Amino acid sequence: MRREHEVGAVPRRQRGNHREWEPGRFVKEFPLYRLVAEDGELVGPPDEVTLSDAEVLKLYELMVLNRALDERMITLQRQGRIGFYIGSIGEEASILGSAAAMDEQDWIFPCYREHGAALMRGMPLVTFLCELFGNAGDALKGRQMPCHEAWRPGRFTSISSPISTQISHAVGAAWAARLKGDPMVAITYFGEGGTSAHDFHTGLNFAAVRKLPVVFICRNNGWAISVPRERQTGSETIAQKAIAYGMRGERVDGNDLLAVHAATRRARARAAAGEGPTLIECVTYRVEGHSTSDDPRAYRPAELVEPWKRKDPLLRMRRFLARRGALDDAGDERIRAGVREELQRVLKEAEAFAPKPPLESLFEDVYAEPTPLLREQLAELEAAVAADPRVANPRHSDA
Amino acid sequence: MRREHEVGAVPRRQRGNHREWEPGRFVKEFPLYRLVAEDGELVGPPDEVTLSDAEVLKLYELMVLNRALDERMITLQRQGRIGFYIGSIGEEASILGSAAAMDEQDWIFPCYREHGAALMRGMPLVTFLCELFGNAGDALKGRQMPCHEAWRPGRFTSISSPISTQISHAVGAAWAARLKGDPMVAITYFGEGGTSAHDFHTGLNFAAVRKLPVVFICRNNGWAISVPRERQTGSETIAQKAIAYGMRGERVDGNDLLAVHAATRRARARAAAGEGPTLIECVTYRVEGHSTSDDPRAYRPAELVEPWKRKDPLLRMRRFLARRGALDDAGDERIRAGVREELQRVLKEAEAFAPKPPLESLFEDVYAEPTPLLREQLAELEAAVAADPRVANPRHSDA
Amino acid sequence: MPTMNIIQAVNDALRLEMRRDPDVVVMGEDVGKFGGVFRATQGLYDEFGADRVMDTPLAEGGIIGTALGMALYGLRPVPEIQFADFIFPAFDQIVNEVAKYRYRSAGQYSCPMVIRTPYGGGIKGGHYHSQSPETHFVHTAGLKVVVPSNPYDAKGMLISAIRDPDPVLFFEPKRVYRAAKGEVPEGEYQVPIGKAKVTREGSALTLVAWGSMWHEAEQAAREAEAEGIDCEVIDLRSLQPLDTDTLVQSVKKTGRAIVVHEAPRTCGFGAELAAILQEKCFLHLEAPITRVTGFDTPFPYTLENEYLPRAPRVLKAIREVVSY
Amino acid sequence: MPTMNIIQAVNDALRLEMRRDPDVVVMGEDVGKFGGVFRATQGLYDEFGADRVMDTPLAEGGIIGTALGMALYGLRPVPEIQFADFIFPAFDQIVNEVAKYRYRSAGQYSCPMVIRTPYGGGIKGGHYHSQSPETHFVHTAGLKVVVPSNPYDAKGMLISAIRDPDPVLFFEPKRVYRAAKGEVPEGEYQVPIGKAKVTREGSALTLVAWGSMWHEAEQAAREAEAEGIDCEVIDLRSLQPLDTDTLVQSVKKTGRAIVVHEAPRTCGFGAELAAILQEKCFLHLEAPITRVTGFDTPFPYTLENEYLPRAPRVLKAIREVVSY
Ligand SMILES: Cc1ncc(C[n+]2csc(CCOP(=O)(O)OP(=O)(O)O)c2C)c(N)n1
Ligand SMILES: Cc1ncc(C[n+]2csc(CCOP(=O)(O)OP(=O)(O)O)c2C)c(N)n1
Ligand SMILES: [Mg+2]
Ligand SMILES: [Mg+2]
Repeated sequence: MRREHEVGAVPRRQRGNHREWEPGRFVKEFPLYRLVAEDGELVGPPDEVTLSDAEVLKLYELMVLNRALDERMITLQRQGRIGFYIGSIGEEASILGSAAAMDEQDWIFPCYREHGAALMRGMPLVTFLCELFGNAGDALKGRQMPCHEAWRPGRFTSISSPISTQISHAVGAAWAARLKGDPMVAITYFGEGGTSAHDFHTGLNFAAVRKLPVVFICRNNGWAISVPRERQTGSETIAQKAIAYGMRGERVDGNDLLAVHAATRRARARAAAGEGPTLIECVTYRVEGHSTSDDPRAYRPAELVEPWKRKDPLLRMRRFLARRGALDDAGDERIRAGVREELQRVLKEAEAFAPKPPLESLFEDVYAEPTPLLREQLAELEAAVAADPRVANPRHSDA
Repeated sequence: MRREHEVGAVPRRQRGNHREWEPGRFVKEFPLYRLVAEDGELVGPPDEVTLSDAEVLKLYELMVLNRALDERMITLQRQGRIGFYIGSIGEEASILGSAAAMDEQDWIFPCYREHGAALMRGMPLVTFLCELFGNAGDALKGRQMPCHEAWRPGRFTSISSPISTQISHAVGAAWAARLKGDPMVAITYFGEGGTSAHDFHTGLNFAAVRKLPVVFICRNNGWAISVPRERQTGSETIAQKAIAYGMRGERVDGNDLLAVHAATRRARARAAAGEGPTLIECVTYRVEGHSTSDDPRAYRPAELVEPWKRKDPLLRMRRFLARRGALDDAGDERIRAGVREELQRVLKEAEAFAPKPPLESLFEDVYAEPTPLLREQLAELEAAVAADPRVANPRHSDA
Repeated sequence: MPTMNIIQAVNDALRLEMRRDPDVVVMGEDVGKFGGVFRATQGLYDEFGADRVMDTPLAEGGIIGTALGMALYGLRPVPEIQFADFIFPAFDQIVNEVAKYRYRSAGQYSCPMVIRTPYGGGIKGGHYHSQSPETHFVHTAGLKVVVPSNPYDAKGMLISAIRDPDPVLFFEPKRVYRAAKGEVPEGEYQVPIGKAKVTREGSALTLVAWGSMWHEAEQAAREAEAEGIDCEVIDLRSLQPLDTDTLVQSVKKTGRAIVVHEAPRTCGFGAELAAILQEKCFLHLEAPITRVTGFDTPFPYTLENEYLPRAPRVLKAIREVVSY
Repeated sequence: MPTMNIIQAVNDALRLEMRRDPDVVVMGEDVGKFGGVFRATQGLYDEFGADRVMDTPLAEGGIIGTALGMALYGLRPVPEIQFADFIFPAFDQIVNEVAKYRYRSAGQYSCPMVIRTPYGGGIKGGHYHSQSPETHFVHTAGLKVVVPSNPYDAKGMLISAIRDPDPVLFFEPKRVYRAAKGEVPEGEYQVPIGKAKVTREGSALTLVAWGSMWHEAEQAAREAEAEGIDCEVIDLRSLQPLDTDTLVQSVKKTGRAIVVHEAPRTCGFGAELAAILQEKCFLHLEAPITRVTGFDTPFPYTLENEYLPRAPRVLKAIREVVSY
C-alpha cells in the first residue's frame, strides 16, 4: 500500500486553479448512453446489444405485467382494498433492464419500486399481493406496509422505508462474497433523492476503497416526492458523483431497456473481474405521483410530465420489437390479455386468505427465540383479547 | 427553477461510455497550487500573493507560537499536568493561512487542531490553557476535554469530538447569514478522514444546492489515526470530491502559507459574491502522532515522515522572509525567545486558578434555566459531598 | 372561536410566529410549495417565500445540522422531520450536538430550535411510519420534549416551543392529526412547557398519558366511570421538563396509577414515570404502578390495533389495578 | 489459569472465535495493523490477515451498514465502534435496520453481529469519550445488550455473543479495561447471555449494577458490611434479555433495592428496573427502589468523579434505604 501523498508534479508559476465547472461540462462528460431511440430504432452499436429479441420479448412481457400490476393496485388502493401502493410506472426499463443483467446468484438490494425485479426473481405474484393485504398469506406475516416485500429464495432482500439504508447492505454482502470467494455481484437501487442520504455516501465510499463487486443503480426520476432534482443536489448529473469515490460512473437512458441492460451487464462484468463498482445513473421520470398517498398536482405542472409520457419505456420496446418483426399488434394484445387474466385470478387467490396473521405471530422473529419477556407479553395480549374482543377489533373501540 | 432533466444531446452510435479514470487524471486536473517553494523562493505569479511581508511576518510569529505551544503541551501531558493534547505540528500553514484569509465578521467552525485560529481570533492564551486544565479559569467551566475550546467573541465555534459534525453547522450559519443579508462567510475545517463521515456529504450537498457562502478546508494530512488516506477513500484527490456536489474544488500545498492564504481569499471572495462554496484540499502531513494518546510507531514507518519534516511550513516561511530581507536569524531568535517567555508566564497564570470549577456549575447551561429536576439533583450532590468528602475526591474512594 | 384540527393548529402557530419574528424559518423535506406531506406547512411558502420556507435535500442529519448552524447565527429554525421514524439519521446531530451545544460552550452559544415531527401508530404505517421514539430524547440532557394531544395545546405549546431558549422536540400525534378537533383561539397565546393538565378528576386511580394515547385513556376512563370507577386522567403534554408535582399530587390522592404509551414498554417513558412515582409516593401506593404500552416488538402493520394500548386494554388494567 | 485484564480477555475471545469459525471477521476504525485504540484487536491482523481484520473508513453508519450486509450473506461480523459516544452516526442502521431485519422479513433474513464498543466515564474523556448509551438499545426491540464487568465474563459472554443468532450490543467498561484483572480459563467457554450473577449474598438490600459500576457497588457493599449492613450484589451482565427471575427473587428476599448506573437518571435502565421491581415485588418492598446514577447533564470533564455514582454515593443511599 502506498502511504505517501501522491502530489504529482508541481508546476512553477502556475495560476490559481480552482475548478469552475462550465455549464454542461458533466452532461458532456457523461453523455446519455442509448441503444434504442424513442421510435424503436436501434441507434447504438449493434455489438453492444446484450439481449436477444426473444429475451427482450420476455422482458417486455414482464414490463407489461409490472405496469398492469401498478395500475390495478392503485385502483385497489382507491377502493380501500389495500392501504398503500408505490409502483414504478415509467421506470420499468431502469428496473427490469438492470435486474435482468445480473446473474442468478447475484443479490438484489431494492429500494421500494423494484417489485418487477422481485417477480423476476421468482416471488409468486400471489405472495406479493398477500404482502399488500398483509393477510395470512403474506410471507412477512403482515408486518410491513404494502410494497415492502422480501424474497429470500430469489436473493431479493428486505425493503425498508428509510431511504438509502440498503446501499451499504449491498456493499457488505459484496464484501462478504469476495471474502468467501463467491462470484456474487450485488446490485442496489435508489432514487436521485436517495443520493443525498448518508448511506449513499458511506456505501459508495466503502465499496470504492475496497473495489467491491457492486452495481449501484440510481433511478433518477426527477423527483423526491415534491422536491425536484435541482433542489436535491447542485451536481449536473448523478453519474459524476462517482468521481468523488474514484469509482466508475455512467449515465444511461433509463427508458431504454437495452441500454440499461448493456450498461449493467458491463458494470457487472467489471465488478466480477475485480475491477470495482460502478454508479449507473438511469435518467427516467416519475410519471405518476410518488405513491398513492401523494397528489403531484399540488407541486408539479402537468406540462412537465407530457414529454415523458411519449418516452414511455414500454412503448419503445414495443416499437423496437415490432421493427424487428418479433411482436405484432395481435401478439401484444395477447400479452396484455394474458396479464389481465393472471392478475384477476391471482387477486382472487390472494383475497381468499384470512385477513390477519395469527396473534402470536406478533411476537415471533423479534429474536431467533422469543425471550421470556415476549412470551409474557403474548400471554398478556391473549388474556386481553379473551377479556374484551375489542382489543383485536378497532371498530368496536374507536371513539 | 428548471424542473426538466437536462439530458444534453444524445449522440447516435455512441459507444458505452462508462468513465474509467486513468491513474493520475485528477492529480492533473487538480494540480497542487503553490506560491512558495520549499527553499523559500516565490515560484507562483507575484500578483497572486495576497499577503504583505509584514503580514507574513505576523503570521510567522503566530506559527512559531502555535508550534511552541503544541510542543510545550505535549510535554505537559507527559508530565501528567494536563490529561490530553492534540495539536497541529506540520499543519500550521493550512490552518493559519486559511483562517487569516477570512474577514473579521466571518465565523470559524473548527475541527480539533485549529487552536492557532482561536488565538488569532483573540482567545487569550491563558483562557486556552485553562481549558486544557479544565480549571476554574476555563471559559467552558471544565466541561470538555482539553483542546475543545470555544470562543464566542471571536466567532470561533465550539469544538466537539464527533468527526465532521461541524460541517453542516457552518453551512447553516452561512445560510442564516444570507437570509439576514449579512456579508458573513463561514469557514470550516476537517481532516481527510472526516470526508468519509456522513456530515461531510450532507454539508457539502446542502451548501452547493443553495450556493451558500462557505469555504470548506480539508486538512489532508495523510492519516486518520492509524488509517492511511488510501484506506479512507478511493479517490485520487480530496479536491475532486467537489465535483459530486457541483462545487468548486482546489488542491493546495498545505505547507505553503501564501498559497493557502491566496486560495482561501479567492474562495472567500467568490462565496461573498454569491458564487457559492469551495472545497479546498490542503495537502499536508501529520508529522506527529494523532494526539498524546497515540503512538504512531505501531503503524507508521518513520521513513514516511522524514520527507515531510523537510517540508516544514515554518521553515519555508522563515526562508521566504529571509530571502525578502524581512527576517534575519537574530530576528527569528527574538521571536522564539518572546514566545518561550510568554508561554512560561501564561502557563504560570493558568496554573494559579483553582483546579476545579464550583460544584453547582455541573448543573448550569444544560438548559437556559435549570429545571426543577436539575435543582433537585444539585441538592442531592451537595448533600452527598457534605456527607462524605470522598464524593468529590477520588483519591479517597477508588479501590 | 374557530374549530381546528391539530394540523390546522400547528399551521396557525407557525404562521403567527413567522409573522411575529422574521428569524423564524421552516425547513425540511417537502415543506415548501407542497406544504408538507401532512400539509402542516401549507400556505407558508406562499406567504413567506422560499427563503423562509425551505425545501431541503433528503438528509435528516443535514436538516438538523444546518438548523443548528442557523440557530447559532441567530435564526429560530423549525425543522420538520417527515416522520419520527426518520429522525434517526439525525440522531447524532441531535444528541451529540444540539443537546450539548450550550453546555459544552458554557453558555457562549446556544441553538434553540423546534424539531417538529409526526409520531405514533394507528395510520397503517407499519414499522417505519408508526414509531414513538420520545424516550431517546427524554434520556438526552439538554433537550425538551413535548407531545400535545389536541389542537389547543398544539398551537399554544408550539408557540411556546418556538420562543423557548432551548431546543425542543415537538412530537405531533398523527393518529389524531385530523380527528382531534377543538376550539382554538385566534391570535397568539402560549401553553407553558413543563405543565401537565388534569383533564378529568377522580379518586380511584390516576391515568397518565400523552398525545394520541391520551384519547384512549380518556375513553377508558369514561367506560370505567360507567362501571363506577372514578379515574383521574392526566395529559402529560411535556415529558421533559416533567411536571412531577401534578403527578405526585394526583397519585398521592388516588394511590394507584396506570401509564399508557405506544412505544415499546422496556425503557419507555412509562418506566421513568413508574420509577419516579414509586419513589415519591411510596407510602401512598395501594397497587403497583402499571404500564399499558406497545409491546417489545417492531411496530406491526396488520395487527397494529392489537399492538396499540387502546381503551379496551387500558380498561382491563383499570379493573385490575383498582382490585389489586 | 492465566490472569488477564478485560482487554486481553476480549482479545482472547476474538482470537479463539476467529480460529474456530472462518466466517467471524473484525472491522472498524483502526482495528487492523494498529490493533484498535485500546488494543483489543491487537495481533489479529497478523494472525488472520487484512481480509478478516478490516480497517474501515471513518463512518460508523457505513461500518454497521456493511456489517449488516455481511451478516445477511453469512459472515459473523464483529464491528468495533471506537467509543460508544460515536455509535450515534450508526443509530439509524442499528435501530431501523439491524434490529428489525429478522422481524420485517419474517425470519427470511437475519443479521447476527456483535457490535463491540467501549463505554462509560472515568477516563477523563469529557462529553464524547464517556457516555453510556445502553438504554437506547435496550428500548429497541430486536437487539440484545450485554455489559461485562470482569475479564472472565467478558471472554465468555463475547464468545456467546458471537455465536448468538441475534445482533448483540457488547458494551465494554473502559474505566476498568485494565484495572479489572482476574483468572480466565484458556480455550473457549461460554457465559450465557440473559443470566445475572449474584456476586455477594446478603439480606439487607439488593444492589444492582453492571459494567464499571458493579465495582463501585461491590465496594459500597464492602463498606456497608463494615457498618453491619448486609447487601446482596447483583452483576446484571445482560440488560436485554433481562434475568428478571434472579432480580425478583433477590428483592423479594431483601425488600429493598438500589440500582447503580452511569447514564443520566431520566429514562436510564434504572428506570426500567425500578418499574419492573415495584411491579413484581410490590408487596415485599419496604422502601422505594432507589437509583444512584449519573445526573441529567452531559458528561463533564473536570467534575467527572462528582458525576459518577461511585461507592461513597452508593453507600449513602444504602444507609438511607435501610433506614427508610
Ligand atoms: C430517511 C427517510 N427520510 C424521509 C423519507 C420519506 N420519503 C419517502 S420516499 C421520499 C423521496 C425519495 O425520493 P427518491 O430517492 O428520488 O426516490 P423516488 O421516490 O423518486 O423513487 C421521501 C422523502 C424516508 N422514507 N426515509
Ligand atoms: C464519529 C467519530 N468517530 C470516530 C472518532 C475517533 N477519531 C477521532 S480523530 C479520528 C481520525 C480523524 O482523522 P482526520 O479526519 O483525517 O483528521 P486528523 O486527525 O488527521 O486531523 C478518529 C477516528 C470520532 N472522534 N468521531
Ligand atoms: Mg426520485
Ligand atoms: Mg487526517
